[in-house]
Amino acid sequence: MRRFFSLILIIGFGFYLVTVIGRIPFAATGEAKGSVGVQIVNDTVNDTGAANAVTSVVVLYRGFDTLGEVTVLFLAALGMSLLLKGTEEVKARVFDESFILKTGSYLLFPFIVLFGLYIIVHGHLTPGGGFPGGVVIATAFFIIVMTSEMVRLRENLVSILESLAGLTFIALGIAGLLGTKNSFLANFMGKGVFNTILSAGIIPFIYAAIGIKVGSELTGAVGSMFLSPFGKQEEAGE
Amino acid sequence: MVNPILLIIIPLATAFFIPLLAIVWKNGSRYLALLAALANVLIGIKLLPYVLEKPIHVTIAGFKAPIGIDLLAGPLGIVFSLIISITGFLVLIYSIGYIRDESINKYYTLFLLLLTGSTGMVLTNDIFNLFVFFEILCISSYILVAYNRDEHGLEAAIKYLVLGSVGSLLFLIAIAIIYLKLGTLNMADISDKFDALGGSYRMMVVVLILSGLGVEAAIFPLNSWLPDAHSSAPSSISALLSGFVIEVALIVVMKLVYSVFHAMQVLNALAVVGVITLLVGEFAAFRQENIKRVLAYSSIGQVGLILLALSINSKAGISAAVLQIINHTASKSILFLVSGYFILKTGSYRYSDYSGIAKRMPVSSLLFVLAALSLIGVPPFLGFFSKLQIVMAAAARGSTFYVSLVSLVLLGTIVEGAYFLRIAQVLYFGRQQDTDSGWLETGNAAGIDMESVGNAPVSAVIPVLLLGIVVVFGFLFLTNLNGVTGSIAGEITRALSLASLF
Amino acid sequence: MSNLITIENIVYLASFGLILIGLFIVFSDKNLVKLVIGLDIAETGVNILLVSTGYIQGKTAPIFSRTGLKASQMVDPVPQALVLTAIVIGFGVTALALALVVRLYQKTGTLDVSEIRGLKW
Amino acid sequence: MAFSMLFILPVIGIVLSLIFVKVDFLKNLINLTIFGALVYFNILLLNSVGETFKLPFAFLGQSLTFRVTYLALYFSLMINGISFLTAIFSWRFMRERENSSLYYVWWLTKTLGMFGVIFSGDFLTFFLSWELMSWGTYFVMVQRGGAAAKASYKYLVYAISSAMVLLAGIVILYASFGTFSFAELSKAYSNISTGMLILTLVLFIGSFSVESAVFPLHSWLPDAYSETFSPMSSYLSSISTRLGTYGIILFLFVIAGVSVIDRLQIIGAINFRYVIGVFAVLTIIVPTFTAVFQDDAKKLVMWSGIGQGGYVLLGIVSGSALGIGGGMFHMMSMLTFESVILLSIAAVEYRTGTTNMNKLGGLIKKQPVAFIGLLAGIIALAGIPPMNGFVSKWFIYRSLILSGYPFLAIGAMIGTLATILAVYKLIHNIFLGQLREEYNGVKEVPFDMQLPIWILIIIVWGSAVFPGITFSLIAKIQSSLGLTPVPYSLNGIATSAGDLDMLVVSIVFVAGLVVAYMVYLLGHRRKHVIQYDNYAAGHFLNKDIPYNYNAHFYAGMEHIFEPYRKKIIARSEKSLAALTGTIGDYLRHIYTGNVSTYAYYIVAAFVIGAIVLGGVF
Repeated sequence: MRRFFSLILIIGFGFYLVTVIGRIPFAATGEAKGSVGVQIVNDTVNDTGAANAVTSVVVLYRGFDTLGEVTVLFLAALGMSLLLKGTEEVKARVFDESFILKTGSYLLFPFIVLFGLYIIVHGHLTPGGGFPGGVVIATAFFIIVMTSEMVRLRENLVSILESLAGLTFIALGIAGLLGTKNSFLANFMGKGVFNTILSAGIIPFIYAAIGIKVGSELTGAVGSMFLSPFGKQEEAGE
Repeated sequence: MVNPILLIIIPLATAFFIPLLAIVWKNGSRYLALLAALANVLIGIKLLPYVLEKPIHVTIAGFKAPIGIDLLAGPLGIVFSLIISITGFLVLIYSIGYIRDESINKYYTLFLLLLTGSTGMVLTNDIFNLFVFFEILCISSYILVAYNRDEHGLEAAIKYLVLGSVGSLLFLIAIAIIYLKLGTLNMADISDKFDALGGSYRMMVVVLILSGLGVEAAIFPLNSWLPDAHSSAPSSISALLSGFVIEVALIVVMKLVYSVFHAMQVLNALAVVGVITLLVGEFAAFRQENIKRVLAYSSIGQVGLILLALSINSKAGISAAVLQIINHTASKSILFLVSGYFILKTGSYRYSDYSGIAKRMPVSSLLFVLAALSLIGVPPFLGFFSKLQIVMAAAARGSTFYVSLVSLVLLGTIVEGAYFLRIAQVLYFGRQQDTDSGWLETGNAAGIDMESVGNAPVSAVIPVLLLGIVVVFGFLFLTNLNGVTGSIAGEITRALSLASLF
Repeated sequence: MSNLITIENIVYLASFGLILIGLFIVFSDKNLVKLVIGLDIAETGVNILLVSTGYIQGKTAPIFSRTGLKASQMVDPVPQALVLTAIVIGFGVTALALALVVRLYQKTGTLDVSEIRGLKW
Repeated sequence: MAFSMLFILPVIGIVLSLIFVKVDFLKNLINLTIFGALVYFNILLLNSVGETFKLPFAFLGQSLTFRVTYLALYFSLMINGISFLTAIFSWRFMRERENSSLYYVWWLTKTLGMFGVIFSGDFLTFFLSWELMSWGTYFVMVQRGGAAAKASYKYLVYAISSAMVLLAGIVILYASFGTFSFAELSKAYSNISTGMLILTLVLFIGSFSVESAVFPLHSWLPDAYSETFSPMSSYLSSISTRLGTYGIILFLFVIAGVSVIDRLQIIGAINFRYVIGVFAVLTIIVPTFTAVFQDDAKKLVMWSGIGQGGYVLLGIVSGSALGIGGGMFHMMSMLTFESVILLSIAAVEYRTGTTNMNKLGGLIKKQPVAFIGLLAGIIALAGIPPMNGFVSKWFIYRSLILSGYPFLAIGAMIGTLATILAVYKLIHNIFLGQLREEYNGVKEVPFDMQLPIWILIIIVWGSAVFPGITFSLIAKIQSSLGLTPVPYSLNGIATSAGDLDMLVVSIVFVAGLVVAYMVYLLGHRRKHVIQYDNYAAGHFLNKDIPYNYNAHFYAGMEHIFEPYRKKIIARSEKSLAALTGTIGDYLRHIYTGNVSTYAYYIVAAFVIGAIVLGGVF
C-alpha cells in the first residue's frame, strides 16, 4: 500500500521534473544569456591569477560558500564526535589484522599523505585542491586506523588542527577586509607568475587551510566512528 | 561604519576558536560565546540607523554582484540579525546554569554556528549562499536537538534530518533550474530576469523553494518534524528553534516570493495554508499534556498566523507580521526557557504535575503567564498589538476572502487562550479534576515533592526577565517598532533591481 | 529516434532517475539505513543535475593549463564549484545521519522506521 | 481634569496597592480613598457632558477618543457608587483572606477597563478597554483559587470567545466603512445593506450577550461570580454584567439606531427587537427557575440575578419611552438590590463562614441588620412595592402591554413567580427556621460593615419613593440618544401617561403594615418559646433531631424539573469542549511519527502546490 502511494507520488514528481526541467537544453545557457560563469571564465586570469577557473570560483568568487561548506564539515565532525562518544569508557576496537597489512599500511602512509599534499598545493593549477587533497590525507589515517590495533587518534590534536585551519581561513579573509579592497576574502597578495605554485595570491594558502581542515575533520569523523560502541547499548544498572 | 559581514564572521570565528580555548580553559567557551553574541548585538545596534536610511551592500572577495557573492544588509537583515543575536545572547546567559555536562564546548560551538547560519540566511543576497547558510543552520540544529543523546532527542533529530534533507534537495533542484535558465545566482539579478521566464519554470521554482525552505519554516504540512524536535531538544535550544529559526526561514522564503520571484499569484494560496497551519497548531495543542509539545504546537499556530500576515500582500500586513515575529520570539523564548526549569525541577514533562509551582517559582511562573497572555493577544502586551495589526491589515484589504480567514484566526485564538490559561491556572491554583463532587484541588499524580522545588538560578531568571520587559513594555515603543517593521515591509515589497544597487 | 539520445536526455535521465529512485526508497523503505542511502542517491541525482547545468557542448574544462586556451572554449566553472559545495554538504549530512542512526540503534535496538515512533501526535 | 482623574486615580491605586501589597491597612485606606475620590470626580463630571477627549498618542494611525455622555455618566455613577460601598464593606471582610493580596489591583484594573468601555468614543478604544475589563474580571475572580479557578476558567473561555466575535464585528465594520468612530459609524448605518446589518447585529449582540449573560450564553455566570470573595460577588453581579447591557444599548441606539434595526421585519410585527425580547424572556424564565433549586445562597442570587438582567434587556428592546426608561431604571434597581442582598449574605458568611443554606437557619435574631438588608433586597427583587424593583418592573410590564407584546409580558410574569419562590427559600433558609447549635455565638457584623447595607437599604427604598430623581437622568439619556424621554414626575410617572404615584403606593403600603402591626399587637397572641419547644409531624424536637426542612426545599418541584434543568446547556458546553479536543486529536494524527510519511508529505505538498499553482502562473 505504502509502495503504491509512493509510486503514484514519484510518478507525479517525475512528471514535473521531466516536463519542466527536462525541456531545458544545455547549450542555451552561456553566452546568449550573459551567464555569470561566462563572465568569470573571461575574467578569471586577470582577476585572480589562477589557472584553474573552478578553483578561483571555489576560493575567491564563491569563497564565502566554501567557508560555509567547511563549516558544514566542521559541524558534521563535531556532531559525530558529540553523538558517538560513548557514555561509558569504550575500548578502541581491536582488529586482529595480519602483519602484512599493518606493515603495508605504514609503508603506504607517507606516500598517501604526500599525494594529498600535492593535490592541495596544486589546487589552483590543476584539477584538485583542498577538498580532494584533504580527503586523500584522511584516507591515509583511515587505513592506519583500519589495520593497526594500537593506534588511537588523538582527538585533541585533530581538533586543534581543525580549529587552526578554520581560523587561518577566516584570518586570510579578514586580512582582505583590512586591506585596500576592504572586502572579506579579497585577494590582498600579489598574483605572482601565472601558472606557478606561488601564484594566484591567497588561493593556495586558503586551499592549504581547507586541505588541513578537511583532512583533520574527516580523520576526526572516522576516529569517532571507530571509538563508538556498536550494537544495542545496555542500559546502565541492568 | 562597521562592515556587516562581521555579523557572520564573529560567531563563526569564535566557534572555530572554542576548541582551542577549551584546551587551556575548560569552561571558557561559555563566556567567549557570550562575548561573541554581545559583539553581534552591538554591531547590529550600531548598523541599524544606517540601514534604515539606505541598505548596505557588502561585496565579498572584491567581486561585485552578480559575479561574486554579496550581502545585503537592509532593514530586514539587520533587524533579524539583531533578533537573532539578542535572543542568542539571552539564551547563552540562560545556558550558563542550564547546560552543565562535559560537552559544553561542543554545545557552545554548535550554538554559535546556529547563530551564524541564521544570520547568514537573513543577510545574504545570493541564492546558493542562502542554501549554504541554510544547511549550516539545519545541521547545527539537528545536532543540538540530539544534544542530550536521549532516545527522544535522537529520534527527533533523525526525523528532522531526513525531512530537512528532502527539503534541501528540492531547494537545490530549484537552484539548478535558476542557474540553467538564468545563469545567475544573485537574488537581485534573478529578480530582474525572473519575469521573463516561462510560466511553468516560474511555477516550478517558486513551488520548489516554498516546499524546500518551507520545511524549515514549518509551513503545514511540511512541519511534521517540528513538534518532535522542539519538544525533545534541550529547552534552551527549543527557545532558539521556536524563537527565531522558523521565523528566519519564513521571512526569507517570503522575501524570495515577494522581491525575487514577484510571485504574487501564490499569496492567496499561502494565506489559506497559513490559516490551516494556524488551526492545526492550535487545535493539536489543545489536548497535549507534555508542556513542550504544547509550546511546539503553539509555535506551529503562530507560524501560521505570521504566514497569513505575510501573505496579505500589503505593507501593513508584512509590518504586522514582523511585529508578531518579535513578539513570538520574546514570548516563546520565555515560555520554553521557563518550562525548561519546570522540567528540571520537577522531573516531569506533564504540565499537570506542576500543580501550584507558582508558589515555589514565583518569578518564572509570572513570566510564563505574561508571555502566554502576550501570545494569546491580550492588551496591553505586545502580542495584542501585533495580532490586531494583522487582523486590521487583512480587513483593510476589504475582501470577503480575508475577512473569513481572519475569523478563522480569531477562532484559533479562542482555542489558544483556552489551553494556555489552563496551564497558567495549574501553575497557580493546582490541578483541578472533574469529580462527581465538583472540582477539587488534587496533588500531582507523579508524587513530586513541591516543597523541594526551589527557584530557578539567577542566570535563568535574568534573560527571562529581560525578554519579559520586551513583552510587557513593548507597547510603549510601538511607534518606533512600527517604524522599523514598516521599513522592513518596504524592503520586502520593493522589487529589488540590480540597477539601483550600485 | 536518434535525436532522443542527446547528452541532455542522458544526463536528465540519470539525474531524474536517481532522484526518483532515492525518494522512492525514502518513502517506502522501512530500514533507517536504507532511508539514509535513499537520501544519498537522490542527492547524487541532484548533484548530477546541478553540475550538468554548466555543460556546454564541445567545450573543455575551465583550466588555463596550457597557453593558447581561450575562455570561449571552456565550460561554465560555477556549477562545478556549486556542486563541490553541495557534495560536501551532502557528505556532512550523511555522516551525521549515520552517526544518529548508530546512536539510535543503541538506544532502541531497531532500525525500522515504523517502530521508531516514540514521538508522535 | 475630572475626566482624566477617573483614569489616573485607578492607576495610582494599582501602583500603590502593588507597593503596599503586604500592608493591609494602608492598602485598604488607599483604595477606600480612591473609590471615594472617584465618586467625587464622577459627580463633578456631570457638568462636562458632551466633551470629548483624545489620548495624546495615536495607535495604528487611529487616535483613541473618549466622550462624556449622559449614558456613560449614568453607568459611571453606578460603578463608582457601588465600588465605594463595596470598598467600605471589603475593609474588614478582606482582612487576612488567603490569596487576596492583589484584590484591589485586579479590581482597579477592572474599574479602569469599565471606565474605558463606557466613555470610549470609538471601537478601538472600546475594544481595548473591553479586553482590559474582561481580564480584570477574570483575575479578580480567579485569584481566590480552588473552585473559583475552575469557574473563572469557564468565564474566560466565554470571554475570549465573545471578545473575538466582537473583534470580528469591529474588523468587518472597519473593512466596510474604514472608521472606528461611533459618530461616523452611526452615520454609515443609516443606509447600510440588509446583509451587513444582520451580520453585524448578530456579531455585536451575540458578543455582548455573553457579558450580559443572556440565555443561552449565561451558564458561566453563577459559578464564576459566586465562587469569588463575597464582596466581589456582590460587586460583580450588581454591575459587571450590566456592562454587557451597555454594549447592547450602545450598538442598538448609538451605532445602529432603532429605526434602522426595525427595517428587519421577520414575519409581520415580529422584528429583530422582538427576537431579542424572546431571548430576554427566556433569560428571565430559565435561570430563575434554576435559582429555585440552588442550595448555595450566593448561587441562588446569581441565578435569579441573570433573570433580572433579562428584565433589563426586555425593557430596552421594547423600544418605547416607558420600556427603555424602565429597563434603565431596573439597572439601577438591580445594582442596589443585588448588592444589598449579597452584602447581607456576605455579612452572614463573615460570621458563620458558609453560604450553604442547608447549613444555615434562624439567624434573624443574631444578625438583624443582615436580615433587614436581605428583606429589603428580596422585596425589590421580587418586584413588590414599596421597593425600587417594583417601579422598574411596573414600567417594563406596562410598556410591553402598551406596545403590544402581551406574550413577552406573560413570560416575564412567569419569571416573577419563580423569583418569589426563590427569594422565599433564601430568606427562610438563612434567617428563619431553627438556629443551629454552632451558630449560638454568632453576633451582628461591626458597624463599618453594616454601613453599606444601611445605605443601600435607604437607596432601594428611597429611589422607589422618589423615582423621579433617577428618571431625570434617564430622560436626559433618552433625549441624547434621540429617543422619546420617559414622562416622569418626582414620585412616579407624569399623570398624562399613566397612574403610578410611588408616594401614594408607599403610604398605602406603610399604612397597611401599620394596620397589620396594630392587629398583631391587639391580638396579644405572642409568646416566646425556646426553639426546641416545638414539634413537627408528631415528633418532638431536640438538639439531635432538629426541625429543619432546609435541604430539598422544593423537592416536589425539583422532581418535575430535574430532567430538563441544566442538562441542555451543560451538555452542549461539554460537547463543545469535547469537539475541540476531538478535532485536535484528529489533526494531531496527521503527525504519525513515521518519518517516511513525513517525507511523503513534503513531496506531496510540492506536487499539490504545482497542480494548484500551475494553473495560476
